Amino acid sequence: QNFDAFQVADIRVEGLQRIAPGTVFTYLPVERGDQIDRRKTAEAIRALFRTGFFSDVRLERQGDILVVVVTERPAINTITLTGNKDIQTEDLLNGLRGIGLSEGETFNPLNLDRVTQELLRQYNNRGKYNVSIVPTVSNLDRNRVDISIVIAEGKASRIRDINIVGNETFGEDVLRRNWESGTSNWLSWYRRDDQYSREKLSGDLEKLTNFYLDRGYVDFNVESTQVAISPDKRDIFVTANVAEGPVYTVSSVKVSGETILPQEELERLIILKEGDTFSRGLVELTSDAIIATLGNVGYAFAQVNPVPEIDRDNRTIGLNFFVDPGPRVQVRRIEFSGNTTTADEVLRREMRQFEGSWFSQAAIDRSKIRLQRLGFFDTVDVETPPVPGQPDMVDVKITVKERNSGQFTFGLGYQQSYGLITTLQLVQNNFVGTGNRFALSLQHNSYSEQFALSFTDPYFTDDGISLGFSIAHSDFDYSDRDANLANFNNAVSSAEFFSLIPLTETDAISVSLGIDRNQITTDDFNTPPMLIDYLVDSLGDRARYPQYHVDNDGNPQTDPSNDDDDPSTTDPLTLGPYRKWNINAWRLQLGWQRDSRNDFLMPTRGLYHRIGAEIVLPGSDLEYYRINYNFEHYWLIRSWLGLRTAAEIGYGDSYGDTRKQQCRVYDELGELTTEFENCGLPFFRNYYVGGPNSVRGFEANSIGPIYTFGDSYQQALGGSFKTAGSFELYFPTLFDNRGTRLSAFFDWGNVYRGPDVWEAKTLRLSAGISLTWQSPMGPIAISYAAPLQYERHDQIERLQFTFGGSF
Amino acid sequence: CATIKGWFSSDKKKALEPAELVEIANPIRVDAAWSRNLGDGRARQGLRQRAAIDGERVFVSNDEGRVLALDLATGRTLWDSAAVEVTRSGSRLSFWKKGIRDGGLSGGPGLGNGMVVAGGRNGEVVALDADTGAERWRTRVTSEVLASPLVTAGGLIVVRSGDGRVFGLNGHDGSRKWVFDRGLPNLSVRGNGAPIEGGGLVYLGYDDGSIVALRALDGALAWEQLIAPPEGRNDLERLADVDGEMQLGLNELYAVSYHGMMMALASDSGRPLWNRDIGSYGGLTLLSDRLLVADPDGNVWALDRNSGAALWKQDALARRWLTTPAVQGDYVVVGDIEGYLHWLRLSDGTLAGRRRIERAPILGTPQVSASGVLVAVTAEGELIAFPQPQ
Amino acid sequence: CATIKGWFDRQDSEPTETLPVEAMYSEAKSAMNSHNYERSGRYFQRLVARFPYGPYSEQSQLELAYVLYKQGRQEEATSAVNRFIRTYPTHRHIDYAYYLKALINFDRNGSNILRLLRQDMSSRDLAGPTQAMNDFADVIRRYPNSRYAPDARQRMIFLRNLLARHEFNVGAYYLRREAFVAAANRGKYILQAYPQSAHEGDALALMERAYRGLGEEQLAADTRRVLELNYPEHPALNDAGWPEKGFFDRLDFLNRLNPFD
Amino acid sequence: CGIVYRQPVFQGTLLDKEYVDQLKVGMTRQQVFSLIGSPSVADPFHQSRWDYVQTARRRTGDTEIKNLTLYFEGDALARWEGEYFPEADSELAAEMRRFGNLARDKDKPRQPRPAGN
Repeated sequence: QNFDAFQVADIRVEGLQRIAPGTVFTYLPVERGDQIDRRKTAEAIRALFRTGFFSDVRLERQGDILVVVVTERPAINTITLTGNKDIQTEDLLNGLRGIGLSEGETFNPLNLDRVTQELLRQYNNRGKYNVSIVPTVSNLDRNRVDISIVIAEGKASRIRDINIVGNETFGEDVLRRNWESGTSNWLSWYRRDDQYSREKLSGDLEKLTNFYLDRGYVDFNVESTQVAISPDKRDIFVTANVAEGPVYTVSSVKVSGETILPQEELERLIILKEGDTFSRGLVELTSDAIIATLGNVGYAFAQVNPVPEIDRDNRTIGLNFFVDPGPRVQVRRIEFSGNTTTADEVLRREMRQFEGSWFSQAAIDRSKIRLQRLGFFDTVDVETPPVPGQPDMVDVKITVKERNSGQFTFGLGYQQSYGLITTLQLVQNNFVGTGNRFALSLQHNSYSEQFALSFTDPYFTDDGISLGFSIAHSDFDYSDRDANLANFNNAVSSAEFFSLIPLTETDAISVSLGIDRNQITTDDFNTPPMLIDYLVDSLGDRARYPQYHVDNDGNPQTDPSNDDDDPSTTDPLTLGPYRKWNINAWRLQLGWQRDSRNDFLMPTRGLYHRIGAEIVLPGSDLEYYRINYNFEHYWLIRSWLGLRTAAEIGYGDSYGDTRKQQCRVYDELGELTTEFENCGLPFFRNYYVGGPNSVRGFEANSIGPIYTFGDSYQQALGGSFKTAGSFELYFPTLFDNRGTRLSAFFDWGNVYRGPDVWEAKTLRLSAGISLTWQSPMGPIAISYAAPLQYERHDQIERLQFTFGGSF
Repeated sequence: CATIKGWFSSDKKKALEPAELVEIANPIRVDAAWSRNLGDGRARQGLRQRAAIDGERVFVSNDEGRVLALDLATGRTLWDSAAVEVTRSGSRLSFWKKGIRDGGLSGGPGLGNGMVVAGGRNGEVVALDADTGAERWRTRVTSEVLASPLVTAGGLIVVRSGDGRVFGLNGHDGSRKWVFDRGLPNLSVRGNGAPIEGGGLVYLGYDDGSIVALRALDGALAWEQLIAPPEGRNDLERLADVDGEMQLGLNELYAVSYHGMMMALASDSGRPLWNRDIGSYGGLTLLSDRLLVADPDGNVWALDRNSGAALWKQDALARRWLTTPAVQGDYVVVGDIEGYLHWLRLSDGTLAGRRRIERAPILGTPQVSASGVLVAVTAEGELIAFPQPQ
Repeated sequence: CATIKGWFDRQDSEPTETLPVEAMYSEAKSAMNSHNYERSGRYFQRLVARFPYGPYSEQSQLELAYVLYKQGRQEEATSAVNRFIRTYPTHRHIDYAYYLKALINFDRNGSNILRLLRQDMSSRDLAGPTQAMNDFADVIRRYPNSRYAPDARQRMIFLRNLLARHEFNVGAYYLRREAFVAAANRGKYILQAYPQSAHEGDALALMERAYRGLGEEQLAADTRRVLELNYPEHPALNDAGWPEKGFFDRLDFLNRLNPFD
Repeated sequence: CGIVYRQPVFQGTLLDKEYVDQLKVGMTRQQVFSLIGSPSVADPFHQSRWDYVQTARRRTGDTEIKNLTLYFEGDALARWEGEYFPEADSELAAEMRRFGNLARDKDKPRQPRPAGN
């Protein structure tokens, strides 16, 4: 090894098995013809060791040939892990691969020690202190090794007791309310909150400090904490010694430094006033408000430093918010990433911040909300990194994680009230990434066939005016018992153009013009008489259709009484019970809506109002209008508890000739009263309430006035005045993926013949719980509800679910 | 096929179970004189609750923060006075969280100079009159008081608080005379050693495996000796607490650390005399000629006092997490994790008798009165007294 | 209880564990040629693990990377090719390894339905193409006269045009929204970042329209002169509406939908 | 028609009169930069000219354009001409507040300020 310097004529490598000589030469810092001395040899050896391929390297001299003698490290054949229950094998293998230990890699014994430390660290983080990890290396032929790691996880040590010493003013339960570490309780098997980890505890102590600082205890301090373990290493005991100190009040509040905006404008943002008890949370909120206000007009790097002047004697604290605006910044480029399907323009058109314009934090925040409301993305992350070399420029980098924003359900769906649905349904809100909504649906269930095709371009104009059209044909045979509806058949085909015109960021008006043609077939024996009378009164009588079927003499079936078995004579036809009415209508819809909800699928905050009028234009067969008002309000009561209140009110009536028409009047139970009245809303456009998407706990469309025919078979008639709504408590953070939501709800609602007969005690009430899940195949909702206030004859249905989305 | 065997408690699990109890040839008759219930005990706080006996009176604390004086013979309550208040609270909304109990008394009370001194979990130190239970004075230290306070002959009250500090309080009014402070490792075994006094010095065992001797007068550090150096790769392996009872001989001090080291030191200078590689989380009991100790594996040892040589070793109670041994007559008594009290013959350590108090572990050391009555307390708060077995 | 263990993973009796190296290699190769990439991947993987050195294992590591790339498993393919480059820096096919690494990024999000419906990939995530650009540049820098260098140059030209088209599309959008400074800067960015790209004329036209929008007649005129000099036949010169598309052109994405015309 | 919502479009930087008045002939480009920031348009074919263009398109009416052009000889400022929007920070702040700000994301650290200013 130790030879003095010499000129290297040639280099030879010995001991190579797997590694090619060329590899050694590339990493060896010595070339032929170099002068080599002690320093160079040491450097060469170090270089070869750094490659990690060799367990031993020696340089020798034979004449003036430099001989490099190496022994290769073995390659790893297989790695087997046994005994790990808490952490999956893949996660462990990924961890090992991270530190260079995977099949096929060269095996370096040093790594093995790092492996045991790494696995130990992973287990200690989970509170498993007495885990034992034994790695064994077994040599194989051809310089290979097998590694097997035996893990004995042992029991996790659980926190048995937490004691806070020195808390005079607040009880321990108040202080430890939203701590992550807790003592074992019956939920610990799931929430693992009784597993001790140092990070969790330090996070909790910070919460404790914030709790006191937010209530004026400026001098609060956690003096020391002790963690002790029981002799059998099973239980952990945590003690935190705190000194509360006195409560401070705010003595003076002012803003100083370069405020850009007039002083009093910023001072209006200060939440704390003189005399209030000090609260660091409010100070932070004030700083954030000032920073945001300056950030909205170009000062992206504004900093606000609340300088406290503490007067310990009379326990007051003066606050001077020192503003340092930094440079006025402009945005150079806006770049999107993660949009493998969605086109760049679909994202860029939602941006309220433009390139080449001064930076505005409000515009960027608004853009983030608008991107979230598209419903195409699971997450939208916004970064504003400074541009290197340009101190007054930033880029805006937005990373999105796309979700399948549509449904492609082909095959069977099942909705309780509609029975088995065979469906071909393609709904794509982000059709081929162009941001346009395309929906095609062919649906067949026990009492209806539906075909619908609709297409909408939300940005027909650059300013966001959307334009769309839809054509649909459906054939409802209400005679089927499941539908609980009045027994008649209605074939509707319609075509419609619609558009949404934005007025402000949140308000918009909607306009749509369409034509629909209803073909109603009634059955004189089964259809409730009031429906037939309505049609006759408002549209005039219709003849009954002859009934065709062949009798034994080959002629069309005649009345059995006058069938004379003689094929040459034509016998008079019997008339079936069916009569048909065709009603054409030009429909105009006008609506105003305000939508400030912060997410498309699972909003947690925001308001939604929509008031719309649907008018069938004069000149149509029946002239009527319907006015609907929808209301939804989301807000977060706690970080883990959200409330959704919703209400819907609808009223419809006829006008013009149809209204002048006089129709017979029936009372609640379907008895004919003798008087006449103007014919209100046509029955086939009545409102219905009840079912999985309206008042849960009742069968679909079954609430409201009914007509009972014969013994039990009852038909819901719907009504022209609808009031319904719901209060829903939901838990946004219970499940980690955003698409799932568990909620407890209280639904109410009913439909009436008119507002004059509305009574609170006839409202149907129900309460229950529901689980919604955004599956890749579309939304699935399961709910269980118990009716609280209902009539004897109501049809109760406690368990309800919808699959494949309602169209 | 380890999985299938794993379903029926594989042998690895059996290794941790307490050893089965073997029949005793002709067991001595042991029956209780009386027993009392003290509320739901200290199991949740992992504290070694024990009684304090002075002559014919037994002093204990219950889970409502009250100190009781009982008559040794009959168990009748002589007086019962409130020492610290306990707030039991659990907000109705979070029904899944058990009510959180804040405050309450911790280890056994200290006795001396006609006073009973109790330590609380919120750092309270309360002195009551031993005869009437009337409160003399009350003060507060910086952290929970786990070990029983020491009442020295000279009237000084020495209190060890949980954050590693030792307070010297004036016996008359509880005012603070001196404070000694020393750091702690970031993980230690639950509980602290009670301070003991001798020759003007106060001796304390610390959680980093060392013994500290302070001058009773001013709390100055007289000497300090490391019994078991904490070594190992992580906090768990470095546990070396000296939490158990230490014993003071003529001029030697005996102590044992959790980390498997027992040592005799010269009480004036701290010079080590002899040491043995036997550890314990409990403490030692000193007799005229021998020392008794129970190690974490459940073996009971009797060692020669001067050399540390083993006289006898009883391993029938393996893995039963035994308490510090107590001596009643010529028997050695230990409590275990399943609530049994075991009587072993002092001479050769053979099993003599056993009685089960209740299905809850016995953590605190059983106390024996001058008149030979043994008083033990279980972790669920059951107090029971056994007169001398014949 | 060995039998029970046997049921779950027939590890030992599997041919991949017992065949000699030559048979393993030929088996893997034939599977690859018949496009059964999953099976060939499995054989290559076990061959590399069982016979870590010798000529077969070097070749197999490279083929393994190719097979993973063909299966669309981008991350594993990239890590396999990186491991090959690190272990055999002087292998005679090392240029192919660098070329394969670039190919993997080139097709990163190519195989989905968008390609079938011929949507404009320049307006989707550009992380793959940008990385592929650097990798191909690496191939040309390291092995200028390698067999794969010409194809690498072609693909770089395609990528440069793709990235330039992205810039132009964004510039045109901002022009339509009358955000003239943004449009001008996007044009300038094309000239600086992608010289001689196919969209250089468009960039100049974009800047000219933007300056005109800003009322900067002098800048607009100078830019127009440069455009006329270099790209006399550029549509913007005579069609005032450029780059605006007519109403029906805006629906052109519809006719691009039918993959058959 | 006027009621349809037109998104406000702003371009260019906001200039403060106080700093623009401090422009002096002969200033280097770096001095001009540290006074009024970088120009919104620096045309590659006119190296000697910096244009501080500003446009603003509100809900109604068409786009207002103002441009302050600075001419350099080599690295020294020769002359400047044109006008710029007067300071209107308060109105802009009020307008922007209507967009509404999101609460600061607690665990994301606040933007570090780049060196150089």
